[in-house]
Amino acid sequence: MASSSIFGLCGALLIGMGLYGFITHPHLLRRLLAFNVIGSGIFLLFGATAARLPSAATDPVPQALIITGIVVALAATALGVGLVLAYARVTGRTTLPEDGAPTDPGKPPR
Amino acid sequence: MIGPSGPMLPLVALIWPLLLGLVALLPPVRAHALRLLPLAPLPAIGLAFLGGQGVTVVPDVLLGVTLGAGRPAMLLLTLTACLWFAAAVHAQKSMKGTANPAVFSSFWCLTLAGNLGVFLAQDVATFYVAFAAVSLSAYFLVVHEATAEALRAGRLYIVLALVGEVCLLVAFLIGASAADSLMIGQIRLALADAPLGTFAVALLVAGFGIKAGLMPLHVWLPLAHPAAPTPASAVLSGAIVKAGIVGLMLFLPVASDITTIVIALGFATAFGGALAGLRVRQPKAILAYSTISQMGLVIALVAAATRSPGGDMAYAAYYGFHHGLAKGALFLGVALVAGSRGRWRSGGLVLLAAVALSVAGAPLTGGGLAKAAAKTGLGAWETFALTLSAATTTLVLGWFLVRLAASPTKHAEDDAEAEGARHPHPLIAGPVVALALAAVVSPWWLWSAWSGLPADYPMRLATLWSAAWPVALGMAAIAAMARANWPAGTLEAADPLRAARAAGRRLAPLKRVPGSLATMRAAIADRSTAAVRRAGTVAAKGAETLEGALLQWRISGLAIVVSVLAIAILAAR
Amino acid sequence: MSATLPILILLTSLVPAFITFFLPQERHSVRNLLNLGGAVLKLGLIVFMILEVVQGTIYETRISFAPGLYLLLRVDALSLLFVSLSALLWLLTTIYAIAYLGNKPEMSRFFGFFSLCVAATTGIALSGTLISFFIFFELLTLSTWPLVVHKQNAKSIAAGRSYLAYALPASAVLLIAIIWLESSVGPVEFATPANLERLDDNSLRMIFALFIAGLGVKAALVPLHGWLPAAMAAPAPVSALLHAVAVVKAGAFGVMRIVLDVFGLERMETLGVGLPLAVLAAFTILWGSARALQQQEIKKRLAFSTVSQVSYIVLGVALASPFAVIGGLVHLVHQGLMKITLFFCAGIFDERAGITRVDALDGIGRQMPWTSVCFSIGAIGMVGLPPTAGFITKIYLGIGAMQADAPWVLAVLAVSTLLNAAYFLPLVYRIWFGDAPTPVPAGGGPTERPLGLIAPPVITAFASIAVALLAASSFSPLAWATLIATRDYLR
Amino acid sequence: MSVSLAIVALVTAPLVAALIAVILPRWGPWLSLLVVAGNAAALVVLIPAIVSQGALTLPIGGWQAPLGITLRADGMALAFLTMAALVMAAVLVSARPEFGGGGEVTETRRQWAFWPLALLLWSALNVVFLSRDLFNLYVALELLTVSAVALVAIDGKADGLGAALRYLMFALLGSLAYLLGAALLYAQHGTLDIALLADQAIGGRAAVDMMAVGLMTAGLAAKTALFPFHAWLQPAHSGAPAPASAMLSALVPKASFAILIRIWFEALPGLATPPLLVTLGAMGAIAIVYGSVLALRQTRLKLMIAYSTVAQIGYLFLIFPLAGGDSYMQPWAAGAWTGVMFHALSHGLAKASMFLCAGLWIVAAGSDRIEAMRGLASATPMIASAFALAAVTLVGLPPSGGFTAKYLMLTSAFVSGQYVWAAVLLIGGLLSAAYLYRPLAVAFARDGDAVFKPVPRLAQAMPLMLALAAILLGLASQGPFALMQIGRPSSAEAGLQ
Repeated sequence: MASSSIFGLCGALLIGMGLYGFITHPHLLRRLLAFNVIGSGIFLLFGATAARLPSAATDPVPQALIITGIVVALAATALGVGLVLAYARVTGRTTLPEDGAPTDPGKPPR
Repeated sequence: MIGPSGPMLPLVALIWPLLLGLVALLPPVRAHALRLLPLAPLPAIGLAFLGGQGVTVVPDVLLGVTLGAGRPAMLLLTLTACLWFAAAVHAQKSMKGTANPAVFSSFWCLTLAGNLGVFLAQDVATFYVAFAAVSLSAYFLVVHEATAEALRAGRLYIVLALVGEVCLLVAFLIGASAADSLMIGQIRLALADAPLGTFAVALLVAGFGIKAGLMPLHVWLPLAHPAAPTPASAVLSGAIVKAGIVGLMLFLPVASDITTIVIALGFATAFGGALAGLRVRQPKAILAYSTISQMGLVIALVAAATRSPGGDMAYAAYYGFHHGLAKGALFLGVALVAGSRGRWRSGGLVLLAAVALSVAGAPLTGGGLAKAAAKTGLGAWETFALTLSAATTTLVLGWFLVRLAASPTKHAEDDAEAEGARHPHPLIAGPVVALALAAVVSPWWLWSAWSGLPADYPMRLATLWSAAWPVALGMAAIAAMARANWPAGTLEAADPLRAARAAGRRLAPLKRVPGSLATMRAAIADRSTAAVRRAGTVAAKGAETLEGALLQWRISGLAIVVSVLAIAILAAR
Repeated sequence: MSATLPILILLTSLVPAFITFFLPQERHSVRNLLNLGGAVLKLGLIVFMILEVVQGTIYETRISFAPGLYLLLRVDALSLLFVSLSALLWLLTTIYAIAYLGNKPEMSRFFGFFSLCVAATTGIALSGTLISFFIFFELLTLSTWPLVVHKQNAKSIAAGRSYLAYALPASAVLLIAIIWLESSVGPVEFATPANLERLDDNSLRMIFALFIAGLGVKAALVPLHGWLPAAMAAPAPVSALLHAVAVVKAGAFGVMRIVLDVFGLERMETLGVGLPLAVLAAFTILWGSARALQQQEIKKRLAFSTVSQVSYIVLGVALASPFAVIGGLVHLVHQGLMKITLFFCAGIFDERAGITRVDALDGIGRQMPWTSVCFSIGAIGMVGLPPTAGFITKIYLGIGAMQADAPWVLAVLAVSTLLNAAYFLPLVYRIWFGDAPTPVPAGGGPTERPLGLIAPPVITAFASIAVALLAASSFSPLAWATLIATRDYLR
Repeated sequence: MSVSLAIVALVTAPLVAALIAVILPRWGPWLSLLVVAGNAAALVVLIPAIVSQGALTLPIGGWQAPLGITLRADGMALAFLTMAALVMAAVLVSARPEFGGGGEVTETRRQWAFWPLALLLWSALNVVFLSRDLFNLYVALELLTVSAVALVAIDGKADGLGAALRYLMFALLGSLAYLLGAALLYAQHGTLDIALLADQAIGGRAAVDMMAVGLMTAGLAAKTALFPFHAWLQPAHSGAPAPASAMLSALVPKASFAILIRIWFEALPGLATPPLLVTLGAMGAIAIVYGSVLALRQTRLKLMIAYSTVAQIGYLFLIFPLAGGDSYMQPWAAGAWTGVMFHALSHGLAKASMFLCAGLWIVAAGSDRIEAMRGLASATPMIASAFALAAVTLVGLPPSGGFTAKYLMLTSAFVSGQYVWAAVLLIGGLLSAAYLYRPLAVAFARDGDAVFKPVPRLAQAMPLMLALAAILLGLASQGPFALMQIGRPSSAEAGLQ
């Protein structure tokens, strides 16, 4: 098995795990974390594509793209965390109301 | 624009009254508008006596107006113009001080124009317009006094007049399309074998029959004629009914399928009308019934003349001419008798009796001449019927004279004046006398030109006998009835609608039908809107439920993931 | 010149419309001047155009939207008939509206949409393609709504809703019809016959039915007429506009265009759709009359009368025989003149004497003679009695019916005449012979002034008699209709 | 050269201005005006250039694809850029009273944040419309999402924050799906440039490609708020302040939709299959009916307008089954494609106008319940006209851009025999008339006696300008029509099959 395949499979695994968490967890922070897990999986997969050329040389483009992507994901995560914090501050909740699970047990609602 | 062509006098005869009608409405004229009335028929009288040969065409007006009168129509036109003039003179006195003289005068002129128009029209559009003018604006003459019974009579009149208009319109349309022309002559020819031709003829008979009082369409006539002011009654009964007659003369096609029926109806009307007249007591109503009866005869004469291609309308016109003058004299005479006392009153009654005899067709009178001439165009039993009708006419007119003699002297406005007012005003008496004389005498003058019979024919014994015995029979009947203290005449005024009213009462539940239909319609509409609304609500509720579900990230997120696969799979197919 | 004149005619109402929107309420003299000026100018241009068209000039303007989707303004005889009618009546209605509404609020909005409405009508008349027709048709729908709801009370808002509820689905149906047709035969211009062979007969029948359904709402064909009586909540000048000049007429005009120019009389015959349309029109005539008989409000009665009368136009073209087509065409003008007279008068009765119901008319004739005379003339015309315009129509339709071998139409005409008489003549009777309930205070009776209020109905009433009296002259609507029919459609 | 400069300016000017506005908050309003002017100037330069020379390609920094990033200004891009510029101009001007500070109150966070966010959003939008590189598009889309989400949350209230978070979830998942799709495409083809991809993918129907399009389409559909992924839209659009709502509703969905068009019609047209096209169309159709029905049920103005957006987005997806359905009988090629573009443009203008109207009315009436608008038409005639004209466009009545769109789409539907879509178009139009009628009728009623806050005329003029632009799009559709044909992909004419 080529290393690129291992990278690819790991990436896919990460994406799957992250996706499961992203969709099933009502807790917003967990969702953000799951988002990052998916993101890591995609970047891993992307990285693996660098090896797709038949020659030994690796493709430099994916690296550049991954770095950019990480920055973008970071920005999105930052916004998300900020929103989650503000939301928790205002409502005392860490989940969206329609997603069922009540408030975070650690913090009484205000 | 193409200017009119042909002789101008017929055109002037029509436009002049219309102009006067408009002038009557001008504010300075309004109060004295009645004074204009005698002027209105003058050009028509001129036309009648100067004679208008040739055809006048005014291509721009209506659908192209064509004017001209055949010989019978011209005779009736003469009668009409003279009668309107006499009535107008009469109105100067008898209608003095009436309310709304301007409106009355205006419609008087309009009716006159229409009345003249029906005799002159050669194309169907003009005829229809003229007929509508005479028919509908006469309504205002009927209701002029605005009393309750006048208005009631007017309502019945207008309803039947409209029904008549519609019948005529449909018949004209059938005829015009069959003839592919608007000319009356061609329509008449085309009607003989047009599709729906017989139906059209039936409609024509109905439409004109309503106007002329053909039974059973006569119901309006004994109500409307007496309700109008006396001069208007005179023209209604003497001239306006002739519009129906002239219509039949112009349109009734030769050898139609229903000619015999029309003749039979005519004679039935002649006898029925006269006998029905015995039931009422009001003199003007009795006269109206007499008009119905006489018009029945004329219609029979007209229909008889269409049996064969060579038939001549001259007898009908001749008869109608006499009747118009005589009936005008009788109606105007009612006011004369009612307005005078003593010997003036007796004189009036005698004069009217003479006219009545003439109408009945007593020997050597104008009416006798007319009847004698008419008989030449008829078959055997028709001749007998015509002869016999003189008896019923004598009877009904005798009854009229009796009732008139018994009527109280009406002199309300002059009571304050001196006793010298017992003699009637010349403007009242003049027209009556003139018309009476004309009725009795003028048929002699026209005899050889219109009857086509030798000049001594009226003096022949057979003629005299056939004219005399029915009149004698009628007089005998009068005598008998007078002895029996007049068993007739239980009704003060005519009441031809009793049956209709009873039927109306019986059919009253039908009145609720439109209402219940409307309710039903509304209920259906409500129910269907409600159903639609319910369906909408259900759909919206469903959508809202779905919306609540989709709001849950678990469902929506899964949907996105699933759709990724779905799109990939679909793209792979 | 020949390319700009149609545009100019359109602009004579569009420009006043847009300026009026931005005029402050109190600038009424400017507003009146603007609107009257526009109307007079338009009439002048149309007269000029008629003279030129008689000499053979062809007016055609194209404004392209997308390739193949263009606005074509083209003047032909039929459009001239409609446009001159609407221009004349617009002028009168404007005069009337200025006098009627006086200084009420929201006048700028009112007159703005009023002018827009007329611009749309002009556009409809001048449209040379189906799509141009549709665009103006919709513009008309939209610009009429603010007029219908002008009073802004619950009743008029409901009327406006019902108007749109009928008009918008109808426009959807119309659009389907247009697009279905054009997607197969290409853009349809009225001047050139469409190549209908590309569609099979059943599709064509469907398309025809869709066209009639789409236009039938505006033409108030039963059962699509429900909006019209409701729209009576609008002020009288609007009703006059709706019933006589713009909306209803646009529908009828549309039916004419479809029958005469898109399908053609022969095609309609081979498809066998003329008879169903004629039956529908006939049914509408009778139904409208029967419903009018039940109404106790004057304007409602008039509205149902419109339902009935407009279908004469449809009936005429549906019968497709020469006289019937002429009758239908000429009734476009005749109905306009007579109906607008009635609405003008009903408006005066309402505004000056507060009369809205039939039984309140008793004896008004003496107090308001001019209005009453005009109303009576209009009513007699509607019945179709001579010497008013109505009877010319009836003669032509009747002969046309016989030509088309449809004698049942005569029965329809007869019954309709009687029904018309039954619901109109009692009004006339009440006006002149009814007992006025209360004695009128001396000098304090209702007034028929200012002149702007009474002159328009007098003019239209006079005109509705004049067009009948001079029907055979070469300048009458009848002559024009005959010219249109014989030259363009009855080959 | 000036043309390249103009293209670059379209992208960078708002970006730079956003950065400055972060540092110098007071300058925000003025900078935005400057950007509006700059943008307008750039478009004035670009449009004639494109019309005379055809579509322009600009490799950034001279680096050619596949290594470099290509910007390409074609007709569609310019049409969208122009629409965005108009909407942004109106939004930025209308936002001044609310977010301009003006010195009378102390500056709040929301006033500080609004201008950079709006400018960022604009910059990202312009990039999306111009870029031809899938990864570059991803970055721009993310930037767009981040600024849009932040705008939703700008008030810092519970509802807004919740809506923003919900939006964020959809957007993140959508972005990730898109990114994964892009990665897969790169693995298969070794390039992310659309033109190169199109060259490579001709004839190929690799499984990876299908997975990639699946991912990208689903992700973008979620961001466009296509039914059934629209749940985030209504709280987000109705919860944001009116100017933000206008941008969110009018512009943001168009960005992801534009990328969808680029992918399907330019990069990988060969992958479309009839069932897929019908499915996408059906989702659009359901969105139309579903959104309209829900809009009918709303009693609050902004909610209703937001649902209207759900419905109107559905029309955009009818492009998939309809494109290419034009016949020889019609003189235009790509009628349906152009029709949908017209719809996107006119919806953008009209919806922005409507949200601005709603914002002003809510301020005037003090409530966003439709019933509270009773009598507002007399008090604010310009807003009422703007709302009415916008409604005319959305319903698709002539003479508006919406009508041109509908006409083109309907004709295609009929010509290609796809009557179902025609029915959907018409039903959608009628339903939109039904829900848009209610606020208008209420505003026109006079029987209320409420007292309204006065609205400045300039603020009233902005939505009117937008609505008039939407009408003008129909009245003068010849120009935009011709413009959009420049650089049009051939698949727009032939259809996706």
